[in-house]
Amino acid sequence: MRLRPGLIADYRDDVAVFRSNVARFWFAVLLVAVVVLGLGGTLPLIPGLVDFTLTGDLLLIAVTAVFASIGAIGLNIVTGFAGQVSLGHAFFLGVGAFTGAILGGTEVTRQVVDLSTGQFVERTMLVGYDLDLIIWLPAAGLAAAFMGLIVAPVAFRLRGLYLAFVTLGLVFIGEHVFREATVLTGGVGVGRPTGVPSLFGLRFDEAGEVFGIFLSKHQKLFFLGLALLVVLGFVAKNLARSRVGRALAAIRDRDIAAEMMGIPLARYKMIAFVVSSFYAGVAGALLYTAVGQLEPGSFNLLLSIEFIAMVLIGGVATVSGSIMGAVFITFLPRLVKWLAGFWMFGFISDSPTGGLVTLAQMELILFGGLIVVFLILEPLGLYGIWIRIRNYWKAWPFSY
Amino acid sequence: GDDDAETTTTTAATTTTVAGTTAATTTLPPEPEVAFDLGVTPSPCADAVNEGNGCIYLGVISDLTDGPFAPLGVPLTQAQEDFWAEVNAAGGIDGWDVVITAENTIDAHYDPTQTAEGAVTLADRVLGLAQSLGTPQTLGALPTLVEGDIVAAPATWFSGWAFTDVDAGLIMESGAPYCFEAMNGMEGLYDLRGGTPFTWALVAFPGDYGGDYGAGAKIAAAQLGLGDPVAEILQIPVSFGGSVAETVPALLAAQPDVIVMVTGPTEMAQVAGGLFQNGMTSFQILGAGPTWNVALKGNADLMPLLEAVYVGTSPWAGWDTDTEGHAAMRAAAENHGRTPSGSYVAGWTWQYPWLALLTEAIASGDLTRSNVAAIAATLEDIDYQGILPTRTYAGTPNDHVVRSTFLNQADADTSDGLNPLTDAFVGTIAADFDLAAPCFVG
Amino acid sequence: MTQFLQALVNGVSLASIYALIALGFVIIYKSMQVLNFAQPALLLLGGYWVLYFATVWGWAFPLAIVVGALFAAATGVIVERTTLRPMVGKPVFAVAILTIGLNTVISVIALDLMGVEIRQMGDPWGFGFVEFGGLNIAHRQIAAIVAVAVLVGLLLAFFKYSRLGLAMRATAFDQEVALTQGVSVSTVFALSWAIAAVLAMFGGVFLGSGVGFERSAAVTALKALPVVVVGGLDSIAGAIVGALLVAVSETLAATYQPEYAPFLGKGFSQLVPYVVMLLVLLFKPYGLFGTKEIERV
Amino acid sequence: MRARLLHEILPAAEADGSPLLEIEDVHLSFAGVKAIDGVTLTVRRGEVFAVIGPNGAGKTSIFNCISGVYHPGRGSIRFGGRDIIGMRPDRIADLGVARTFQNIELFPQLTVLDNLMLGRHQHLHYGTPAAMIRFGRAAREEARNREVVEGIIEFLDIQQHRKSFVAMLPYGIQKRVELGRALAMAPKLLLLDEPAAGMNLEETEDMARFITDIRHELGIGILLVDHDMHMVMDLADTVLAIDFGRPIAVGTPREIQANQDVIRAYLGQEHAVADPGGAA
Amino acid sequence: MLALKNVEVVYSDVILVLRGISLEVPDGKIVALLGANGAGKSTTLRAISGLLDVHRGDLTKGQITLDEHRIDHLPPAKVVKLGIGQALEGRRILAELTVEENLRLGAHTARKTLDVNLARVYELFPQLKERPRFTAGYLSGGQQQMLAIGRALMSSPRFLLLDEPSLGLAPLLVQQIRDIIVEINRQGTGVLLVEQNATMALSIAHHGYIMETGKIVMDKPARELLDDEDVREFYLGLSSEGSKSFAEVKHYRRKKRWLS
Ligand SMILES: Nc1ncnc2c1ncn2[C@@H]1O[C@H](COP(=O)(O)OP(=O)(O)OP(=O)(O)O)[C@@H](O)[C@H]1O
Ligand SMILES: Nc1ncnc2c1ncn2[C@@H]1O[C@H](COP(=O)(O)OP(=O)(O)OP(=O)(O)O)[C@@H](O)[C@H]1O
Ligand SMILES: [Mg+2]
Ligand SMILES: [Mg+2]
Repeated sequence: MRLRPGLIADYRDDVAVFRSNVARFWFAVLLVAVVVLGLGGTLPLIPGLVDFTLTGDLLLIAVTAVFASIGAIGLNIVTGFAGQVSLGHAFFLGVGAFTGAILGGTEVTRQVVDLSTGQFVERTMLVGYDLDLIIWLPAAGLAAAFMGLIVAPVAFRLRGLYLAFVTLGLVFIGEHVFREATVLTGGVGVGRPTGVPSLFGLRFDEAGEVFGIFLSKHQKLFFLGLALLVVLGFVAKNLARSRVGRALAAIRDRDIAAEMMGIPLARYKMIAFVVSSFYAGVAGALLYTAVGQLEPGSFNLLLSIEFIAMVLIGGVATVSGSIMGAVFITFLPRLVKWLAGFWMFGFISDSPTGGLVTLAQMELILFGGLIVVFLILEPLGLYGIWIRIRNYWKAWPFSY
Repeated sequence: GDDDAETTTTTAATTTTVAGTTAATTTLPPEPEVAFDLGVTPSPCADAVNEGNGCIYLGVISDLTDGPFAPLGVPLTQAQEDFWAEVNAAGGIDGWDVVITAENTIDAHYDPTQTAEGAVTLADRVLGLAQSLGTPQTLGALPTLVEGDIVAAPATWFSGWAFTDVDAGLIMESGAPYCFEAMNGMEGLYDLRGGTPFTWALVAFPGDYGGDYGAGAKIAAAQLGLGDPVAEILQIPVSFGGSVAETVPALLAAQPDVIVMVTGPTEMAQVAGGLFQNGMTSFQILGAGPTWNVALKGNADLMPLLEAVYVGTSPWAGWDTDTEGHAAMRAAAENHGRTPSGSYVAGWTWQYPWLALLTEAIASGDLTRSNVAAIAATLEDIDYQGILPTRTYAGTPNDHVVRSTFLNQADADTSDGLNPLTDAFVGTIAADFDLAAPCFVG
Repeated sequence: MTQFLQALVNGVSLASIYALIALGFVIIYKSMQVLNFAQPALLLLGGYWVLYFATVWGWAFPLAIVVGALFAAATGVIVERTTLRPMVGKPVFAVAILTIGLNTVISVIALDLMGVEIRQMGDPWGFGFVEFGGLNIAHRQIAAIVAVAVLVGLLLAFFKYSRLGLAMRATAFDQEVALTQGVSVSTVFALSWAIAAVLAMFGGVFLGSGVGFERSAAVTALKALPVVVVGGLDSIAGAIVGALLVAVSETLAATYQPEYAPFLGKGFSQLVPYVVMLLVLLFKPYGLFGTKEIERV
Repeated sequence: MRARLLHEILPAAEADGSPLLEIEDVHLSFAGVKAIDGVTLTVRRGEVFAVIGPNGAGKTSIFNCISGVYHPGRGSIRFGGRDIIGMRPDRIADLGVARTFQNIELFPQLTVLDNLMLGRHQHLHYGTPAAMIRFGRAAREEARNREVVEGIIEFLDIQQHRKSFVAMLPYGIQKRVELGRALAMAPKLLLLDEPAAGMNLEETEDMARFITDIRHELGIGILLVDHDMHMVMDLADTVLAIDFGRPIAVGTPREIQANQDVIRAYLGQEHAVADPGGAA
Repeated sequence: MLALKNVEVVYSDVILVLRGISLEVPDGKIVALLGANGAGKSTTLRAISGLLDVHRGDLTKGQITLDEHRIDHLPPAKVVKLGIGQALEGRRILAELTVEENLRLGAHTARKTLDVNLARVYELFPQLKERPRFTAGYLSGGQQQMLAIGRALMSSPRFLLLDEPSLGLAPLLVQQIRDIIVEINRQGTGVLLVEQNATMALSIAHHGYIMETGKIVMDKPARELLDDEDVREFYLGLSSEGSKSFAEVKHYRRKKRWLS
């Protein structure tokens, strides 16, 4: 039987992630494009493409963006889908990051002076268990999810900004604990190396050949992140269009009415926090692997805010919006650097430190300014822009 | 051009060979034999002084806007820009100019993660780092540096840089490590106070800066018979959300004679101010090099009080000192409209090893990073134009580590706010200390 | 005992600074239901104006304060006009994030003006202190407490006797309704920003007096956040009570915790505001004096 | 005519007139205000029971007590024989109580379909892990329940609004969607709080028709509150009039319309003019 | 006189909601505006009071005048000052404020007459007078409606725009509100009354407009409307056979004449 494309024959198709071949086609195109971007200079077969691919620091940012996307999806689950504004995302990211670093990292010892003898003795500075990624990554997610489980009952009592503040308090408590537990975290201003991303012996933090293609460590991490993102993205999407997702949306929009539809508020708020924190934990554990270094102070209010900005600028309550937002915010400093280099900003001095405004200052101004301008011009976020573009092109090239 | 060369004779002196070939290199392309890979271009730098010279790019990772050492990071970085501008103005190094561009200057806010990220960002853009500020920060970036054979001059005096197993031979430190600076400081202060024992407190940043200096102070205190500190306070940088709110009451309660402050200038000023405001005046502060900043002398309320209590150590002499290097530095600062500061001296001084390294690498005909790194590990005869004694990186730490320190007093009448109390000296404790591992106290 | 009283005195003077900043948050929240994360930047810029007039131009300190307040108010109004006005009717969370962007921009400008070093405020108090029964009370602490008392009195009178107070609250709850009642929502917004900016300026002045003014003042400004939550986001009285509660707990913790509860870790006193906030919210979900959100079906 | 009747989509009850909801001497007050003051009533299967009374009389409060949002200070509420006082609202909903609200409480950012699917929440039997994977059970359950929802959409004649976000819909349609959402819960007892408020005549007629059909085809109990006397009197089997939370009269619509207390407190003398079908 | 001429309103730059509305409210008269849900009645009121901006709406054509002076595109605060008060659809009382605070807010532009007006409102609505300090959000629906109307009266408007004031009110109260509107009008205020309760509206209005999908389809003195066959069937529920029972409503209906 030949069906008219686009005709929905089954209710299942109606709620499918891709509702048409057009959508499927474009997703495939996007995925291939991203893979090509990541492969970079290693794909000599298509010489012309090399110029468009990511290398060097761009690739580093891309890796971060992919991992950040996972975290942003997590935040969108609790804040976008369930409407529980959380400023505590940095805390969950931190829990994941340090769990990953402890389980997947290496023990560090150091010679220190024993004052009584004047001799050097060895002391453990950092604990580490050298476990495989297959263990430490899920463990990082679970550790964060467990924290989410603990926080959820508190969140249940609070609304709006007051909830936001409790979660903000979490960030400060987290920072304090991270800062104090120096054998676990290295301490503030010092930090420790991240967990070693090694999956069954395949090292993602070292360059090497995979399936016959030589990949740099950042390329490897990029593809690892991409694979995880696709999986976790679909999981989130499934969740959103399930009874759970609808229940979360109901709680967000009208919690009292939701309860009278038979939705237990406490349980669902807990689910939202747990799932969201799991994503945060996974993202946190991976976020700094490309740089290789973690610092307790990184998991601060600013990081939480960056993630809120990702969700907001990307698009609230959408998975693809989360990704767009994460990519945008992660690339923004770089974009700003590039913008700042233009002649129009000629008043920026060539010297890194002198002049009316330095490059570093200009970067910050543009960063803040772009967020302001963006929110004024496009409150619906990148996802909103995307929908508008999509509606414009609708089904091309399958339009008929 | 010639006139300029005249006014910067001191710099030209270090690059006599370059000056001699200037005329020739301006018309000829750089030696084709010189091999290079990343961070080096045979084409001239943008806005090059010497159109015919090739270009060597150096990167900087510093604290420029809102970290605890931003007051130091800015003049430090400026000094390094100026250093190379002077070298280039004098014709460059044997056909090569050296630049630190705005693009290659990264503000890492004294954050190890951002420093590491900065290293990755710069990894395929520069030959090496003219500056990497902060000890834990530089340690965080080290894996990336090792991976890319990237040599760096640190803006830190960590004792670990003397060890090849710590720094992979890539870090070109200058001056005495914190550990020795603290030993000398304690010993010097002990002598200044007439050899009578005193009680002391330690206020230190977390990490190797605080740890290293603190270790030196403790080792010295043990040997001087001063005993343990009456208060030992880990001070989190104010810009990291730390506060002196606990430090001040703790010091008020402990009433130490001497407070060893291994912090940034802000924390030191706030602690001192807090103590004054609570009526505590009979104490002395022993500060490390980074604890002082020239801007403190502009505070008309605080400075008179500080003059009475503040003694600071430094690995080299201050702004107004009369050496060839200091004179060259002052001339450069004047050329570029910079104000005097201790940090400027430091930034300037740290570039001498790079000058020596580049000169030798160019002479060897190989500017690839691996070769540059190999030379750096055992570089010898580094001439500091009198700011420091000539030094080497070859041999064991005990062979080449520098142990001399200056002791200074806060003084509003000097250019950088510090007045030397001593010449360079090596105390007996520092002289005898066996540097078998990086200093750190358990 | 002296130690305890001293901690108490220090707590009260710290509270006066927190209260100034917290009131700025409250006023903007009252009119827009927005948390103004740009408050720290306004504090930096406001403090800078005073510092500039008092030290660079060498004006008398009171004159510097008055002109500084005018500049601060103007800054607040300009910011509101240019960036907040187009956001009328947009989701409050978007507006809150926008203020974060603003904070970045204004901070950079303020810091560029200030430079990275610690700067003298030009205040007349210096390190002077009075001794009082074994306690040392700094002149600047006394000044801060007095200034807060006066400013709070003025504000309370304003909300009580001017119809703008009610208009502000109405605007916060429902802008459309406020409009239909003839309230000029834009005047309300501009006014609240001007007031908040002036309060932030005073916060900056007292933070910067004595040791000097520098970037980390912005960090202190953020500590006013738990203060407003403890008091209730929209309560002026709450901001004062919250400030006292938070600041006194903080100074007491700073004095006693390292000795009596060292296991809580170093720098714990900095965490105390948030711990107090959590404890309060556990029992009072809308802070001590916050308006309860009305829910009815 | 409709292709399917409601009882082909939703489980129907035996309209045997047996008691479904029994409220006895319920009292509720808020900070001194007596919202409910000794209300007693029984709703039977297959019956439309109306509560009328002036604004602020406590009608909505009675609904809120039944749904578990308010907790009466005294009295008992039994549903299907079980005491439901103190139960959480979601548990009460699970027992088979569904309602609409005086001020529409739809989920504005969801589509009509999703709002109705939310009504099916308790009938979708799969957990969070299954939701994340979605293969198998979750997908099957979704499809099965979707069919029920489509049936209700058809019944309410809102097919063309299926995918619209409810916030964009006209008021009258929103009221209908809200009824649909309550229906989707397959309730045993339906609480309707002013279903015709703000509706024009045409829409009120539609609403009346839906209520009649639900009652006839499903045989469930319906508790109705509305100020449209014309509709209430036409649809209700029993009417309870309350004032200041106190019952003032109970009886058939005719009896109530003739009751002087009710006329004085609620209907007003003039109402007979505007409502010629009223009291004889 | 308040007049709209050929007013067109577009929401979000694309959704055309009013397609050339012309309407007049003479001083001291009650004008009823009837129409199905979504016809654009509330939009018409928003256009007058300057509230379109809030809803991303724009008046793209036509003009609104008050005594020959253009008032379209004026900010809402100005419109109120010129003497046009409005009670929004859905009550919109400020839930967190007290009853009296809500009323005081209504007097924002008329501070001098506050006491007089307050007394007048309390006289009109004794239920409000009983609890001036009650949190408005906990009032019952009908009490909230009284508060909303009362608040609009606090600015002593020349013209009062009422959007479905009878919504959710008990029959007795509908009668009271009706009387109150008449009373307000008698005191000299022109009223533009948007209503679903056509019986009530037409019983007191001097003139009536009927609106369908953004257009005025009929416009007659109220008395004539009451006699119109379509109006009787579709708005008043009075067909030629008299009123029918809701229990026996038909599933299909006669077409409205103006739609053909
Ligand atoms: N949560 C609450 N807090 C305080 N008072 C309340 C609350 N809920 C209701 N009330 C009061 O209880 C009384 C009854 O209110 P309810 O909403 O039940 O009236 P109603 O009969 O539904 O009126 P209407 O027909 O106007 O909707 C009112 O006086 C109202 O103010
Ligand atoms: N902000 C908006 N954006 C887009 N469309 C809108 C907006 N507000 C109203 N509409 C649409 O404009 C049309 C007219 O709406 P309006 O509220 O004026 O109708 P109404 O006649 O007052 O209806 P009701 O009787 O339901 O109040 C409706 O179809 C509505 O969906
Ligand atoms: Mg009700
Ligand atoms: Mg309307």
